[in-house]
Amino acid sequence: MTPRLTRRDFIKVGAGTAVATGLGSAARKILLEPFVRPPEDVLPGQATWYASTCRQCAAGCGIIVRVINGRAKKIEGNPLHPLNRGKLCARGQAGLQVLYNPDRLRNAVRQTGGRGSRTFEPLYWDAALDLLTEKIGALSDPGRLAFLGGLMPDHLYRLASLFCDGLGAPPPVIFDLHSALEGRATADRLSKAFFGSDELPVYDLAHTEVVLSFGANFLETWMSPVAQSRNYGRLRQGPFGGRGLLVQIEPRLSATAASADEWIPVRPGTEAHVALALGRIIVEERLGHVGSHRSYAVLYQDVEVGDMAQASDVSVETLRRLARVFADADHAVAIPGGYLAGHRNGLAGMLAVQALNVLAAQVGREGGVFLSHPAPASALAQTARVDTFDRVGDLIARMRAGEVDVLMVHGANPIFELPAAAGFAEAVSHVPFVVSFNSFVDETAIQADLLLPDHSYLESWGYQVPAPGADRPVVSAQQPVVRPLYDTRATADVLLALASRLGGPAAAALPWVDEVAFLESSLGELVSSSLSAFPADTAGDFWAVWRRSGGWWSEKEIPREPEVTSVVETPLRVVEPTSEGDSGSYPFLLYPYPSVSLSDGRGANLPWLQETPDPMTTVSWGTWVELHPETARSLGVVDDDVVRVVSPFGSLEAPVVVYPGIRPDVVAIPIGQGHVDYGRFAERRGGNPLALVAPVTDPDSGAWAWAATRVRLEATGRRKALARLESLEGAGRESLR
Amino acid sequence: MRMRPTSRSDEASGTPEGSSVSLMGLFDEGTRTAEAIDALLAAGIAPEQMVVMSGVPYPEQALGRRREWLALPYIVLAGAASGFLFGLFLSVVTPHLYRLDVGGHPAVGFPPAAIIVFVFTMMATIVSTFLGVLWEMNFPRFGPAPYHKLVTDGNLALMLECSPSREGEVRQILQAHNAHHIGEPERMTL
Amino acid sequence: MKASNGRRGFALLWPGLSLVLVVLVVGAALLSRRVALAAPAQPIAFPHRLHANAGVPCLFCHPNAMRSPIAGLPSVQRCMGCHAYVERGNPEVKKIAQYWEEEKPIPWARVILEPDFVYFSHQPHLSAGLNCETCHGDVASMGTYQPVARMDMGWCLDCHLEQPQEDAARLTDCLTCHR
Amino acid sequence: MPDVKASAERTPRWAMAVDLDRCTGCQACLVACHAENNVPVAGEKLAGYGRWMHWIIIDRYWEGEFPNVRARFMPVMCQQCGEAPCEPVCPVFATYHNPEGLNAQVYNRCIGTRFCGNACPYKVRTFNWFRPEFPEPLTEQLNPDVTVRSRGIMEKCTFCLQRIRAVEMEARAAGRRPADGEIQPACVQTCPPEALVFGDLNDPESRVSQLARSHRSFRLLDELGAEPAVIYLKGGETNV
Amino acid sequence: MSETLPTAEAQYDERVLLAKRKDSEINQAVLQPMMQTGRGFWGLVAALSAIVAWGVFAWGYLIYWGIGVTGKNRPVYWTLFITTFVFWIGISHAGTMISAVLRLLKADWRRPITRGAEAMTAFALMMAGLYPLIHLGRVWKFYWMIPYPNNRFMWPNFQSPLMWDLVAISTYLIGSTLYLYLALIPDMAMARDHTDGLRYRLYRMLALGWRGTEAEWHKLHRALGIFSVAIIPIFLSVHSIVSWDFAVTVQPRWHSTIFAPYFVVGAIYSGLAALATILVIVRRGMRLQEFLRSEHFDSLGKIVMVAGMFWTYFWFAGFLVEWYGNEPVIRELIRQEVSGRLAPLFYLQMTANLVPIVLLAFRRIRTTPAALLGATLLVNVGMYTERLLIVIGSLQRNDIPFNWGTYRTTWVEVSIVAMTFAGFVLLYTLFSRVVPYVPVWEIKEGRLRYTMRRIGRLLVPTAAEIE
Repeated sequence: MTPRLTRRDFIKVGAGTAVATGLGSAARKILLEPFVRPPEDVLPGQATWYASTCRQCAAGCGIIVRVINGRAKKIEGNPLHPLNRGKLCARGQAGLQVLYNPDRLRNAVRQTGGRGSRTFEPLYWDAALDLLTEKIGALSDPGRLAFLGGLMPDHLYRLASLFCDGLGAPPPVIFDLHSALEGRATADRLSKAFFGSDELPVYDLAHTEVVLSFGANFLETWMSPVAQSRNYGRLRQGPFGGRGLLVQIEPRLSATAASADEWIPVRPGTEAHVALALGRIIVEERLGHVGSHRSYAVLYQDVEVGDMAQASDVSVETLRRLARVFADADHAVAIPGGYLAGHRNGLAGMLAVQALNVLAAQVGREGGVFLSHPAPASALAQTARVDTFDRVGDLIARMRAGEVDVLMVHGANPIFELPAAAGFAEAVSHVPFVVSFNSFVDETAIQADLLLPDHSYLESWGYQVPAPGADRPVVSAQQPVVRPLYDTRATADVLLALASRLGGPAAAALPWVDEVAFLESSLGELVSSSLSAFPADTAGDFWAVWRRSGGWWSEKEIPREPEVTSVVETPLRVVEPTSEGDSGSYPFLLYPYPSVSLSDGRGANLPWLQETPDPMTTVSWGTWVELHPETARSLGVVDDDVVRVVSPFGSLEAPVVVYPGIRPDVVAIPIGQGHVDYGRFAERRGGNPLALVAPVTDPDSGAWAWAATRVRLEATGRRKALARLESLEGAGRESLR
Repeated sequence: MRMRPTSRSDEASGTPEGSSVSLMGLFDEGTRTAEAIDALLAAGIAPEQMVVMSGVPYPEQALGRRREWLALPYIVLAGAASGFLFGLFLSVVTPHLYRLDVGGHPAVGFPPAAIIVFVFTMMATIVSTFLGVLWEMNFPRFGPAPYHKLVTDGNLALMLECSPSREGEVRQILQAHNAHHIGEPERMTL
Repeated sequence: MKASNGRRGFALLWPGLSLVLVVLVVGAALLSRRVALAAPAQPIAFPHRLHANAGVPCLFCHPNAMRSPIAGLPSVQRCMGCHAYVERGNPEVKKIAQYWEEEKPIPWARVILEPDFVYFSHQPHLSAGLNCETCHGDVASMGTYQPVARMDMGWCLDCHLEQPQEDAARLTDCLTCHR
Repeated sequence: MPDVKASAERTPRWAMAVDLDRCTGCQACLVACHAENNVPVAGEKLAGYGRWMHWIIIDRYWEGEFPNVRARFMPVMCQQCGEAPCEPVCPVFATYHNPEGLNAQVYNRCIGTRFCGNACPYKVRTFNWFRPEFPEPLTEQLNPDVTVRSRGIMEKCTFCLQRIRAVEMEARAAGRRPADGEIQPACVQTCPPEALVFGDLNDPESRVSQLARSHRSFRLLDELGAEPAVIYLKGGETNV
Repeated sequence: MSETLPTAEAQYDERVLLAKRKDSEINQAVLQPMMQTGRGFWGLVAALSAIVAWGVFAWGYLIYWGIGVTGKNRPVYWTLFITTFVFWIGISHAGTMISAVLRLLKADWRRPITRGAEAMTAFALMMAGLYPLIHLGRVWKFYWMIPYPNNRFMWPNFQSPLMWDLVAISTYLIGSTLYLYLALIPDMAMARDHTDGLRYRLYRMLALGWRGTEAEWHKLHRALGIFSVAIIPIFLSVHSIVSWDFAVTVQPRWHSTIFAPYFVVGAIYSGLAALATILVIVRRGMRLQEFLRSEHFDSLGKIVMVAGMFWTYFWFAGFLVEWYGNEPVIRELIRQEVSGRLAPLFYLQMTANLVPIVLLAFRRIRTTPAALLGATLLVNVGMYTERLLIVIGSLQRNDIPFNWGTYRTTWVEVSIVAMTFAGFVLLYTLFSRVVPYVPVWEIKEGRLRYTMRRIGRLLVPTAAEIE
């Protein structure tokens, strides 16, 4: 493997076998087994640091992993990486437990007792590949093969696409709950519509003075939390003098809102109304920079401030104040967040918010909006894009219609991540043969006939073009930091092997002998790049540098200024939010949100993350229902009382957390728990609010409107004490003084 | 209880082996005993040749006996002193043997040192008193010794040594003060 | 009253008890020492003597001592480096050859084992100018290694306390070896 | 005999500054600490009964009523008090004040009276109620530089002593003193908004010293006079 | 035991009776109940032993699994163990109070009850001494608290109140045991002279060859004199030190200067009450009516009452200042006690501690065993509750509300606490069958110094002041 990244000496006692296992073990007889052939770069007892890329979420932060005696010991942020500059979030830190998880699938297995039987029979990889080859070869029509991907590394996505292409199968469908909650699909559309670009916008928090965040919990799980948190730090106490102002506009006080200077509890789904009202006020009152707005007056011709205030439950005074603050600032930015995309007026709403940046002339301006860089090489351009809920719906429909004979699932867990009402589970039963590449036996893998576990991300190769990107072009490198622990196999290699076995067009489309060869060819263009921060002359040098520094990126900052399209010449629409379930029998709106530690639930099998308290409620290891004190009182429940939350689509029971920071007409439940299969730490714990959510979409974008379901509450009279960090008697007081 | 007749006396007052007889008489109560003792003294029996055993503590004066000097107080003082020193060693010296700072306190603080020294002094006092008194009483001693079980039933036993020649005279004195069980003291293992 | 048998009873009791106590303590001490200095059986009767006399320096086979916490043991490759040619007939060497052919590591038994809560590194000690013999004894005269000192805290401190004042303060801090 | 006072001016006084204006309560520090220091996971039942083992926690405080409600975060770890109430009460010197001003906890000396836990006004000391559990192969993640604590002993934040020692050793080998910011405990290293700053209070130029002089700086329960080495910086104001 | 004690005249008769008794008769009266161990006795012993055995198992369980099997948590690091520890230390204070103080004061009514009191002290201390071990997280390392030269160059930290505890309690235990034994020697000799077989051999060993020569009596008296002087400062220091375990921390409510005297007074209160309880029971169980007479219960009851008043005074002095200072956390704690989750305990403590004071003001109650039993039992319920409030109640609150906690006990804790209670009774029961419960020689000595003098138509005992 590669030379060390940072030259530090590390101290350690005892050889590999003598890893500390408790005090007073001096009595144990211990064997010391030296290498038969010593590897060059391993010094027993010395730490070696390997650079790679975090795969715990889509952001693609750079990491370095501390390895001692061939075992990964600690993950830290890659200090050189332009995106996160050495910083890392809780989920990134917990990556080790993906690698060392006791419930990992350790070799290829076949589910013999039928789906869901959980009786697995180990398989040699050759046998497994033969089986799969035969199944695919036997397809009457390649169109009957479907590939469902989740959070895929870009290189694997490219490979999978090529594979499907070569076979003549439809391109992979990518669905990932975390991305859905971020509103990525809608954000893509927004970029397209607004800047005519495929890349996501980057909001320059570090250099701005005023941030209006419309339902963007950018300090927790939204887009690229680590990079955004770093910039938030600068916004607050940066080297740039003044302290930036952050206003959070959303119905529930998220951790981001808690860090904000002002929280505006807007009526759910009407965040955009606030944005529209602000715009209207700015153009009306000619606030801010002289002459910058007359041209935009057209945008707001349909907007009436009074109505907006009425609809959004935000007083006109507040709106005026905000408008003034926003317009008067030299640098100000409005962020259209993921929560907006969760409503059926998602795209319209996000347009309205983005329009504010145009209005205040903050596009392409320091402290305003920039665009992510596209992949710096054509071969890398094909990056994983999450598909809209509609396309997933199509796949489900095809499956149900029996038009799919072989389903390949990688990294996705639709049975857990899709609303139960979407009926994926039922649709799968119509698919004769299902292959799962997940390294854990999750709810979807349990429905597979063949399980071909991929390596954990610390054992595998790859590259990632971060989206949203950093302040410069970046391709992040992923490399094995330890030898694979088990008899797992990189899915890339599996696909390559399949292709060569299938022969024909597939083999032609995938000519590479193995994953590394594929990577080298994909990265070829970068070798000669003049931008590179780490110049390399030969492919060999490049490869070494690429692995040592954890990727390729440009030496200096290159902000990418977007071009605003003609969208700003057509009036913005005012779309009232609609929700499933009539407000009579379902008085509350359900607010599902990704858990800061478990994100969309993929972290639920990591004990560290389970033990990590939720920042706002300080609850760990469970699911809870957040109620406004009034709501709780009227329902006659207190903390830890179990309530039943019922929607037209299902119901869920969980203990109450009386939460001062939520609108009385909203009920919030964190997503992440409620796994049926996913290892000992996740199973039979809490509940999955997606069981309640309606499978409806935003007609404009086709994205899943996951925040548009109404529910009602029923007290059960039972109690279940949640594992809280804080003392309830303490009542959240800092001191008694 | 077993008797073991033996001629050796451990109450010996220096009179050579065989040249003296020891007599014991039991009295019902103190006054008669005191009178008997006076009579014997008058008859020229040396005080240290007489021993009185009782089941109840009679003040010496009650029987007209002299109080004897005790080393006990000095043993106790010595004990206390050594305890004091040991306490000092622990609380003042040991903290310097391996210096570790705690809570910004000095290595040796007065209050803790005072407590430790005090307690160890008291401990040594107590222990030395106990050992001291055992030592004074030659305890434990389980050998055969002249004794009579009636002592713990409220009788006073007067035991004395005299030359064989005077035995009769002494017996008379004892009887005169209606002592009973007069005779060679039983030597019983205690 | 100076009755002799009384004294005897008194004289025998306490000294008797204290004697028993002393015997116990000393016995325990000796036993623990023997346990601490016992050397386990090794898979190969490796004669340090011969190698040292042949002029092989310690660091040739234990090369990491200068740069790493643990001195390290020679890889089988390192052994075969010489024994592919030297002493091939020797039965013990044959064992090595066998491990080499089977690509198996040699299961040496650990002789010196510090408990897990003690953090020791060879590197600073060597760079402080100590040589191997200071702690490991005259290995050059041994067959398989026999420990010469029970490496307990007192043994470490004996040396650390002798350092110059400013270092001693650092070196006798508990956190130097305990984390 | 180690004399602490003698080399006082040469030895550092490790301290940490916590900028409450930057902290977002993201819990990265907490997980980083678990990973770096082999802090065991208690599980739901124990965690719910106040037996979690975190060395650093983020207190969350509510202010005001809806709709003007606010919440603030405050990371609390061992304050490494200069005059620690927990130290003198330990009967066996398992916890004491080390020359660098660290509040040392020597696990292998601890006998588990839990007196220090009662004496600590910040309640940042955690106790090993049971044997720590690391189901195979999670044992592989254990940091070999840090003792895995057995049942029945106290543990707490050490300012990542092993990381301090590592840098010191390297520096000493190179014949220099550790540079400011070169030593980073796991929490400081990972903190995304850079709310945590670690350094030497005895060096007036170090960042932490500068922050300590800020008008925003305060210490937790300062009135107790325990001289904490953790300096908090008030939120809601600018430095300049 | 609902019988009331005889009327005044009858009591005089009793006393006369005792005065008229021959020594041999007294011996028999005392030895007789020791000799007969009926089915009931063995049944009791069996039951107690069973409880103890169960407790020992619980302790083993605790050691094997770790302190987690108790109800402790953060921040409630000390719970029932320390509470009961303080309780037993408190109980242990009566013995010295009675025998040492009253011996010095030449209070003659002490004579028949001294031994019972001293035994109580010794056994209570033995029980208390277990807890510092039981509550250790790593009990197998307890010897690190013992100062002995070692290769680590390490000595215990004598600034720690736990070290003070260790030495003070062992001192007190040694002291009270030796004290008990020293005063026992003559009676051992007496027992030796009236028994044979196994008991004879035992008593012979314990009597150390006592014959009752003047010299022996003289030395014994001197030794006892020194003891009773020396042991009083010890018994004062012990409970003060126990109180400092709490007072030296900055824990709200614990950090108080009045704790030492407050604890000492509380200890005397509970100790004397416990003594009265035990005396009533033993008197009945061993038919010692002749020796433990109404005069004793009367005087004992009075002291308990006075101690109770002192306790009230100290409690109020502390409470007043806490209430007046109005420190936030303390305010919270007081709120918890007066109207919060601690209220039941608090009111139990107050009633159980104050009511007996009133009751004991009545001679009728003091001299009616059943009533006395009830009152004194109540006192100890109250005092135990007080310790619960001080140890567990206070720990649930601290300066940072985020860190407040609660506490639920477990079977392990309860079993171990039960073990010490059963163990105490067991030891005491066996003791009463092996050793003359009333100090025969002291009674005889008392008798010796008394004469019955007739004044008018009353027989009045008059004591002779001789030394």
